[in-house]
Parts: sequence; C-alpha cells; structure tokens
Amino acid sequence: MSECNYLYGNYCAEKRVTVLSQMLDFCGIEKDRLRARWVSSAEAPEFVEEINEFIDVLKPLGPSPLKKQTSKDVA
Amino acid sequence: MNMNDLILYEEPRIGVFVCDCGSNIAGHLDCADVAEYAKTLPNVVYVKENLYTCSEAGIVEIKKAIKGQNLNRVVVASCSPRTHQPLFSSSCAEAGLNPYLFEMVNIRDQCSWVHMGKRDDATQKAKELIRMGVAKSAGLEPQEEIESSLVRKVLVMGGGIAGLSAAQALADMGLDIMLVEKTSNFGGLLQQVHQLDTGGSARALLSKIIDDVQSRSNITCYTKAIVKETGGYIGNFEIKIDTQNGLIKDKVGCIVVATGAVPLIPKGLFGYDGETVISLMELEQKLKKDDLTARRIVFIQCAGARTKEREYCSRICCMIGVKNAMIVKEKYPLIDVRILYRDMQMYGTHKEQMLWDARGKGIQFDVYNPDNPPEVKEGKVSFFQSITGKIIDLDTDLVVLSTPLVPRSDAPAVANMMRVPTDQNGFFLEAHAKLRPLDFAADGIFVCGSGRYPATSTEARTQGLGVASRVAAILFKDKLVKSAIVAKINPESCVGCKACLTMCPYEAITYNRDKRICEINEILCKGCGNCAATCPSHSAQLCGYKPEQLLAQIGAA
Amino acid sequence: MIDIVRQKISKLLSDGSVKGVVALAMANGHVAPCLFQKEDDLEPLCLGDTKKPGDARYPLNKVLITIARQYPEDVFGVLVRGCDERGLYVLYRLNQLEPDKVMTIGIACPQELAKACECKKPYPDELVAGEKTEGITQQGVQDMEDMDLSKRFSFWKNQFSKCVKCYGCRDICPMCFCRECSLECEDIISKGELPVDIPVFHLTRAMHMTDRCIDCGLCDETCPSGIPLRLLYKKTSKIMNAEFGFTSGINKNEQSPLNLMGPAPEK
Amino acid sequence: MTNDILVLGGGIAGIQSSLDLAEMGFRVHLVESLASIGGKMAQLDKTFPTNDCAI
Repeated sequence: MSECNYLYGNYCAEKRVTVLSQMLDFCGIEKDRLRARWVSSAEAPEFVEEINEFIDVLKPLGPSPLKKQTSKDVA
Repeated sequence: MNMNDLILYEEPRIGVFVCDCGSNIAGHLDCADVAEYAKTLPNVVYVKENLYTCSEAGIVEIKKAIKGQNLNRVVVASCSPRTHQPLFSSSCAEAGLNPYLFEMVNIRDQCSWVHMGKRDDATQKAKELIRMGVAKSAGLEPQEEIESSLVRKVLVMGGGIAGLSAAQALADMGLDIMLVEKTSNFGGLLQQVHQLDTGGSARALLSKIIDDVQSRSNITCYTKAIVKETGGYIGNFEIKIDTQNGLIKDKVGCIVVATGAVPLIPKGLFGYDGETVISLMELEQKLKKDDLTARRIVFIQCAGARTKEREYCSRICCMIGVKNAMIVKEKYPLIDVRILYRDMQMYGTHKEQMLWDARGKGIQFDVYNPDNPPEVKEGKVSFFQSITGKIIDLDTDLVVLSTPLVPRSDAPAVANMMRVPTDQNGFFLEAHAKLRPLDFAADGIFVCGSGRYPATSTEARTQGLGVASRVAAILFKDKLVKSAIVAKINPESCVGCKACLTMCPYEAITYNRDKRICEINEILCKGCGNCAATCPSHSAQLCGYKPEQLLAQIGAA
Repeated sequence: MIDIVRQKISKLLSDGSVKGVVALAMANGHVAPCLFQKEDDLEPLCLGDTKKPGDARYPLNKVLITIARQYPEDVFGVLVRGCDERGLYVLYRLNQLEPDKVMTIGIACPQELAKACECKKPYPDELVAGEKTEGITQQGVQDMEDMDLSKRFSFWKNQFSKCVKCYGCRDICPMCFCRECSLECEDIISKGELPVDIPVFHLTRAMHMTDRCIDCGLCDETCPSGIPLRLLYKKTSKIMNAEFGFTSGINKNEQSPLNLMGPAPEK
Repeated sequence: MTNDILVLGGGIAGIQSSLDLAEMGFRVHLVESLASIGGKMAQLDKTFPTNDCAI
C-alpha cells in the first residue's frame, strides 16, 4: 500500500471503499459485489488470481436485481 | 476560436488501429475479427490492422490516416500505454492532431496474455475493451501543454559518494550546486570503510573527490546542515536549508536525493556486544586502527537480513564480508577465518574471482540454515552443517556479523517533505524500475546511492554520475513542457470547501480567499485525481479522465 | 426563554458586535427565517414553537451561508440548537463559514423536542438559554442491521421507489452547499425518469453525507414520500464512528478522516 | 570544439545516453553495427520485474 506512486491515493480510496461497502450491505446489496485490491503492475499472477477469485464470488451472486434494461449493446 | 476548440464541436471521426504485435497478440486472439468489429462501432470511420503498429511502417500508417481520413480521434489497441503511449500520441501530434485526442487500449496484457489459450474469450474481450476505448475517445478533449521557466541550480541532499559524484559531474557541466550534508564531514558511509575491494584505501579515494568538490567555485558546500522545506515544482523548487550560519532560502531547478542508508546495529542478534561479537563496520574500524588481537574469527552473513522483519537482501554484505576476510588473512595469515553464509551474492566485475581467491587463501566457507541458525555462546559458535548433518562447534574469539544496510530513520520524513514514495522496506522508490531507475515519479527529483537500495561505492558513484545526466537533460532546455494531464477546478461551481486541498499529496491546490475558491497550480499537479475523487460538486476534474469520459467508457462495457 | 434570547440579540445588535442575527420570526401565523438587524424590530422573534416546542425548524445555517457569501467581512449572529451548532462545526471545517464571523445564540431543546427529534445532544456547547436535557439513544440502525439481507433489500427498494425526485432532502439539508450537485449530473442520474436510479440516487447522497451529516432530521421531516433518509445517513455516521472514531459536528476543530491523506487511524 | 557526439553501440545503454544527450541539446550520432538498434534488450520478450515488453 505504501508504494503508490501517487503517495496516498490508495489509502484515501480504501477509506471510501470501507464506507461504501457497508452502505451497500445496509441497503441489502451483497457487499461482495464491491472489491478493492491493490496489485502492482509487477504482480501479474496476483492480479489474475484476484480477478478469478472475484469471478468465483460474483458468479453465484448472479446479475444485480437492480440492473436496468438498457439498449447499450450497440453492435 | 482556435483549431482545438473547433474539434470539440466536430462530429468525432475515430480511427482504430489494431496491432498484431507479431504473434504476441495475433497468436492468441483473432485480430482481423476484432478489426472488423471495430468498424461497426459508433463514430469509427477508419480501421486498420497492423503487424507492428509501433514500427516505422505502423506510425506512417497512423499519420497517413489522420491526414487522409481527416481523423480527429485515434485509438490504438495494442500493448501497455506505459511504454507506448508517448510514441503514439507524439506521432498524432506530428500529423497535426492534438496528442490528447489519442486513446490506447491494452489488448496484449489484458487479452492475449491473461487469456492465453482461450482464443474466443480473448477475442471477445478485446472487442469489448475497444468498444470502451472508442466510447471514451469520443469524449476526449484537446489539451494545451503547460510551459514554465527553469532555475539552473541543483540541490544535492547528502554528501556521501553518490551525492559527491553527482555534484562533481553537475559542476563539470557548469551548473550551480548546493551540496547539503547533515553531519560535519563529507564522505558518508565510505568514511568508515578501511580498504576498497579493489585494494585502494577508501580514505584516499574520498579525499580526492572531496578536495575536488570543495575546490569548485560553482559548488556551495553546507555541512551540519539540513534541508528543512521543499516547495515549488520542477524547474522552480523553493528550498529552505538550516545551516550553521542560519536559515538559507533559495530556488533550485532540480533536487537530487542521495541521503544514503545506515548499517543495521545488530542489537540482540547472535549475542552482539560490540567487543567479541561485532558488526562488519566495527571490524573495518579495527582494521583501520590495526587493532586485531583475535586468533579465530567467524563471520556470520545475513545477520538480521532476509528475515521476517527485513525480507530483502542487502546484497553488498557478501562482498564486504569476503573482502574483509581476505584483508584479515593477508595481514594476519595465522588467524583462522570462517564464513557462515546462506547464499553468496558476488556479482559484478572480479567479484566471483574474489570468492575463489578467498577460498584459495584458506578461508573456510560453510552454509547455515536460517531455520536452524548458528548460536554464539561464550567463545563458541555452533551451527548445523547440512552436508554432514552434524552440529559443528567452532572455538572463536571474535564473531563478525554481516548486517544489512537499512533505511535511515529520517527517510520517512525526507520522503514526506519531498512527497516521494518509499518501498516496502523503507527505501526510496524510483518512478519505474526499468524505464526511470534514477527518477522519482515527482518531476525534477532524483535518487541515487544507498537511499534507493544498498549499493557498493562503485554503484553509488555510477548512479551519482547518471543522475547528473538526468538533471542536465532537464536543465539545459530553454523552458519546461509538461503533460497536460492535470486537474482543473471549475471556478464557477467551486464552493471553496477545501476538501481537495487537504487531499492533494503535492500541495498543488491553494485557496484563493478573494474569490473563495480553490485553485490548482498546473505545474505542481501530477494528475493523481485525488481532488477529483474528493470534490462533492465535481468542480475538480482530471483532464482526460472526466466523469463523463469514464462513464462513457463504463457505459460501453 | 425567548426573553433571554431577545435580550441577547438586542445586546449583540446594540453594541455593534454583529451586523445582523439570523433567527426565526412569526408573521401572519407562520414561522420563517428572518435576519434581524435592528434591536427595536425584535417583536416577531420566535423559537419556532407553534403548537409544541420547536415544531417549525429551519436550517438557519443554510440561510447564514447565503448571507455570509455576500458579506464575507461582516459578523452575523445565529440562533442555534444542538443540531445547528453541530452543523456550524462541519461548515467551519468545510470553509463555508468562518468561526470568527459567526456569533451563536445557543438554546437548549426541551426533553419533549429532543425525544421527537431523537436527538443525541439536544443542546449546544455554548448555551445562552434553556436547560440541558438528556440525549436520546437511537435504535433504528441496529433494528435494520438485524434484518436479513433480502429483507433489507426489499425494504430499501420499496422506499427508494417512492422517491419523486423533488430534491427536498438536499434543499433542506444544512450541510448541502454545492453550487453544482452530483444529483443533477446527467452522467450519474438520468433526467426525467421515475423511479429514480436505485440505489444510485440515494446512495450518492448518502456517500456525500458520510462525514457531514449532523443528524438533524430535517430530511426526514421534509420528504413528501416519507422515505426514512435519516436512517441511511445515520448508518454512514455509525460507520465513520466505528471505522475511524469520527463523529461529525462534535468538535469545533474537527478533521474528517476522509479528507486526510494517508491510512485510516488505528482503531 | 563541435557540439556533436558519437555514441558507439545502439543497445539500451547507448540509446539512453543518446536520448539524454539529445535532451541536453547535443547533436548525437548513434552508430550501430547491426541493421537495427536495441541490442540484447530487443531480443527479450518481457523484462523482470515489471513485465514490460522489452521493445
């Protein structure tokens, strides 16, 4: 965490994520849907592991019941 | 209205360039299919697949398309923006397109690498990433680069071999240097060293350099002086130095951090007492004073290094240990010298040979296991010899602990003052291990010597000289040009709540009391985006990363 | 109590220590915020009591901000209850008001009002009139936390669906002072659509309230759809307290952990 | 004295020297015996520890 080239940005983000995740939970939205991890560009395997882990968490949760029907699929 | 403003009102005409990167990308996903798909995206008027977009031919291709197809946005889907963004955006500029109207999509790292062997998935993801990139690019705005003046003066913090070398080289180039040393003497850690690995005396080498530095009219030396404050920005740093003759305020263009490191005092390790169990540096003192009465000496390498508390390898202790063992053996051939080690780190010219020479001189080397470390007790060192599987007891009257260099206790304060980061071990952290090894991420501030990582005197000197060249590359310009990726605060909507001000790590934001708003100094701003994330009214925004641009990108996901 | 307040205001105005005092006035049977500038015009002064104590509350701080923006060099007085004073502390921190340009006339709320407001500290630190009464311990957040996730989800979905996007919660909030509001940013909140973006609209506001909400309850009172907004903001305050040991508005020189660089303080 | 500098060898060291010198305002002549510059580094794919493409 202390190795951010922008010094403190990640700490500041971490604090906000702490609040948001608990607020989501309070509103009945699984807080596992939000995840913040700090992986440096030198840690490719860690990154892949994180993402895979996150996918494993997200899949059972399924799409958000709040997802809006949009016509964003332009192609 | 200038050209740039006009672009804002034009319909986006986006050109997409998909790079095969030889087989690096094309080997793992279907680039032709991706390119076909890109043609269907909104506002995309031109798509081209290249074997190597970054090659001469690829660049010509981009330039030709900007002119021929009248493109006003360019998206390149290839590799990492960290290495290639500058090339592509400057190529756009050469073709007359504002370089900030360029967007890069990383389909190598994020598609071909991570989804190797899943061709369809990788192809699909590349399409999606390009869709996001194209969506963002449509909202890009041209930016003007920022220019500022330069002070041709350099502050060098630390008068060890690294700082001295930097000062020397910079003085050679005719720049003015302020060399600030905390203690009363120049020379740093090298002052404690007896003989160099090359055989010469450390004192002689140092004296030569120090005399030269002190004789230069364009180097102002300050000893027993501390840099109290650094403000301002590249080209125009404002500094305050606490000297023996009071506080000095001055302006410098660049700052070199050469504050070094200190040897770990091995308190509580292997029975360290400073008399019969001493550190390597204490041995150097004994050798200097020719005050060695021991008959049997055991060196223990990695004392306090590569442990749970200090995971890193200090990497110079092996050489120093072997060097000193040889000096002992040469001077006092009857002394029995043993070195207990975990691994030997003997890199660089002649160092491997030095290890063999040491063995030839009768110095004994034994491996110890960190899980079962040697024990020092009343004139005895016992260790588990893994080859024989036996516990070996060595009678000894002097134990030398090879301890690592550790960051100075005031390193965090220096890092804080300069607003530069440190790594997990507390050493200063450079901007990029490969591309910018002597630069800090903060522009105009550089690092050399053991403050970055334990270095031999040769390495410290090399880095000092290298830093001089990095500094000169900046200060010999007429004026500074800086990236326009900075934050801006909308004076109309800012309510002056100062939330951004406290969040700016670079002190780039000031409060304008008359207008009751916060303002950004664009030269100081590094574009980290803390202010934009904090501002409740979206008044602070990061150019090139505005909410609407990012949301367009997310929306296209 | 009102006589002591009137005396105090009269004194501040007569000795010239303030340019005016923001308080409440009763006119034509209605209570409204009023800037009193002359000591002999204090007749309509009231404390917001109509049928029962304090049943007409207004965000006087918010009125004060508007005035202070126009006359930054002048000192103004303001009538404050416990909640108003907490609001002032936050507004000092966020540089919307300057402490040396504000003189408070603090009044304590009677127990009945404290109970009605579920107020944790129904009196200001600097008290001019009234007796300090006990703060009220709060239950709502815990009750909500005790529900299971899906219950909570349907509860809030139901509540948020009632929103008519009148912006009343924002407009009444003494802690809302931005010139441009995120809730009107079309990239986040779609325009002209109901129901509002769930939960984006209300969570965005809640996140902005995280280190600001002083728990005055005006949002709840204002909401025409009866959405328990205060409960949402109470939760943010609870998180801030549990995670960072921070409560907004209890310390005149407070610093928000969200606006301090570096890691969160050790718990 | 002319302001021209000859750099012999177009590997990473030669390239970086040339770049820094050019930034300082010198005229640099970079000479490489092979058909392209880049040296050993250009033959690498990814580099430790950042995994950046060497090219």
